[in-house]
Amino acid sequence: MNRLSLTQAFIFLLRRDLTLVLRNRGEFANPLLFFILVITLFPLAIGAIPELLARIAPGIIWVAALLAAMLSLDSIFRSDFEDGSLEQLLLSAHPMAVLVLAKVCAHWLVTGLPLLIMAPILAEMLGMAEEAQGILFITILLGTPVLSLIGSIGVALTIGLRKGGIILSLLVLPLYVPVLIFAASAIDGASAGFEVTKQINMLLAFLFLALSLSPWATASALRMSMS
Amino acid sequence: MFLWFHKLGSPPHFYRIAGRWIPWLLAIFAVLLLSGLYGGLFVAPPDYQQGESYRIIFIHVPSAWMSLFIYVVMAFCGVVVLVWRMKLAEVVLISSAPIGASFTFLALATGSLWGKPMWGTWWVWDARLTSELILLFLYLGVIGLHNAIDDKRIASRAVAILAIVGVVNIPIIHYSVEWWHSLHQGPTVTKFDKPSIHLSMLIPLLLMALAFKVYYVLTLFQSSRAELLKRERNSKWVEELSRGQ
Amino acid sequence: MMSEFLNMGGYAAYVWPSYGLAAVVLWLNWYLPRRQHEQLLLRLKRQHRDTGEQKHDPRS
Amino acid sequence: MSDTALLKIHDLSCIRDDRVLFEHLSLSVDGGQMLLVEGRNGSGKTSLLRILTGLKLADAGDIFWQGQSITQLGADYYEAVCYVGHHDGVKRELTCLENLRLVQAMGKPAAIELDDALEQVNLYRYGDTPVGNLSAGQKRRLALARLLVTESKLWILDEPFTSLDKKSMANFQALFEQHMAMQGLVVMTSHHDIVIPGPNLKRLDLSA
Repeated sequence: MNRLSLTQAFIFLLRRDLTLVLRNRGEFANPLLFFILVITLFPLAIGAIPELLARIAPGIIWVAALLAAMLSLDSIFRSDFEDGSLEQLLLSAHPMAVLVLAKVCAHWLVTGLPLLIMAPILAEMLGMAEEAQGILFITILLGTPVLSLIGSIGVALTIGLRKGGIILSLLVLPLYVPVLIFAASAIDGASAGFEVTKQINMLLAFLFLALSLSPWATASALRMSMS
Repeated sequence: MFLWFHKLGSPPHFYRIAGRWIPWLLAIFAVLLLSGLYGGLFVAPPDYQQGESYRIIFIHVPSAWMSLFIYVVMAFCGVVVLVWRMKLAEVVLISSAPIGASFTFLALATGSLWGKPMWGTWWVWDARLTSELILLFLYLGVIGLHNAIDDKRIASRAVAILAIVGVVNIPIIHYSVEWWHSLHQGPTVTKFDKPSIHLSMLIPLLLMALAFKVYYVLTLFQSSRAELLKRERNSKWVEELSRGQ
Repeated sequence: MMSEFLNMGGYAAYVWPSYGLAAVVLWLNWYLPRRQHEQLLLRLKRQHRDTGEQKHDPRS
Repeated sequence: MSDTALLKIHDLSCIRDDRVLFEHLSLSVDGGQMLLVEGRNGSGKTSLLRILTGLKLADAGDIFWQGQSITQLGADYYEAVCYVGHHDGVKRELTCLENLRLVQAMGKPAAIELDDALEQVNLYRYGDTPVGNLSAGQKRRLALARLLVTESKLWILDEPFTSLDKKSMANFQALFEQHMAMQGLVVMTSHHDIVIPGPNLKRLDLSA
């Protein structure tokens, strides 16, 4: 019998990761709770003046989403690294970049998607303008996969370190700046009624760039960390 | 050409060559620096708008150029490390990081010192300064990652990947920050680009830029020799070297 | 003339710290690796001079 | 030795924090042979095996599989190799069957029913129990079941017999002999002495 086709292996690994998350359910709620918690801090800190909150809502939501995504990055490879199945994946008959893409997709479904569902509710809480909430949804939809893809490179580089967490944020946050800039300004522009297709196109460009380049970087970083 | 590239790659050979070059580079650097400073501080007339404070440009602009140049050199070394696994490229890559970080810090500090008299605040969210700040984080990421990994051969390969990912992101970050800056245009148009440059200002600027480049090669040779010795301390050529001292 | 030059048209408080800081940063970048290099050479000399007893000190 | 040997190690050396584990190591292993790597702890046995799998990069020298360097072969080489290291490489939350299905999905599946494979390592009764509830010996047997469910010519095993009882050890040793009889290769380390008859056993002592 010959080996599975690439897409079969991709789907198989994706399904395996999702079943793994379902088996220990608690784990994937953390990024979501962190997201909500950080956002509730801002009104407490800045005061509940509706205009002010609505004005800074895009920035707060996106910074909180970015931090929540970054905190959850570690779970992409951590459990596989500890029980040795990451080694077996590196030695599989399929190109590692595709397997990495499967794992990152699983991570996005588990962390990016809940943010996507939660964001409009929180936007409502912060009194964000109606028309901006549609754009908010699109920016989170396009932006969070990029966060997971770029983040996976950072995780792969720091997987072998004892205290990798701090270094991970130092490596990854500067690379998140372009996504943050265009996402937050898209929502800001939309709430002021401007045309925001330029920002959305930029986010799409980042997504395709990350989709095509980061799996290879992550794969070689993993191979290097495990050597 | 490949033979030269390969020969230079052998550590003892580079160690000797670099050692011989350092005094000459020091001399060239001194000449360039002095002439640049003389040109910049004495010859160049004060700017009609900013008066004497613009003379900070002779440190700020060359440092900013160097901070970008060194990161690109690091990314190039990164490719050489990953493709040919050349030990020398690993050493050059990691020895360049602190130098690049220092130039970035210098560009930021002199930028803020230059901005203070003009806008009354130490920090202004200008496009170039913000990009420079993010570049500093990229450098600190490289240095942080290298220190965090014990096995230096693996560390340099990790840093090589990070440098390449970083260099791909630099134009993207720069473009995004420029675009962001044009979006949130402050009330006063922060015209931070160089004042109207004419020859008597341009020559010292180029001299300083050249001086910084020679300085980079000079310090790179110095710290590469130290790093090479540290990495090869158990090899035969280091033994003969230290015994023959 | 000297004091006027030092005054830098009233901006002395900004121009000279810039040049001073540049000097310090550039000097440090040159001096620190040099010192590290010399210390390592000293240590290697001692390590390789008495090759009599245990040759490789793994935790060197 | 015919230089068309399947696995050829050429002038290999490996250094770990300034200590030279081994250098100028050259040997070759042909189909139907086993290479037993011996040596005291820390003498580089695991490093050598990880270099053979391609996970770890040697400091010098390289490895040839069927005449081609494994760095060029990449995934094709990995398809021919089955590696069982210190870690069992099985997911605690998944059941035995799910784990084996994953192993087959990632490698070149062998024409064998998963239940039969479990039967051979007598884990049939635990087919649907999550691996988390198994004992160390049972987990090890599941890890070794990887050899049955994939079609691989070169088996690289790091201390395969850890936490296995006498009977299982004999079982697996018979399996290795059967693999060698079909011109497969086995490279392994083990503290327990291996009694393999005749010329097919090559020994390599790293602490010599």
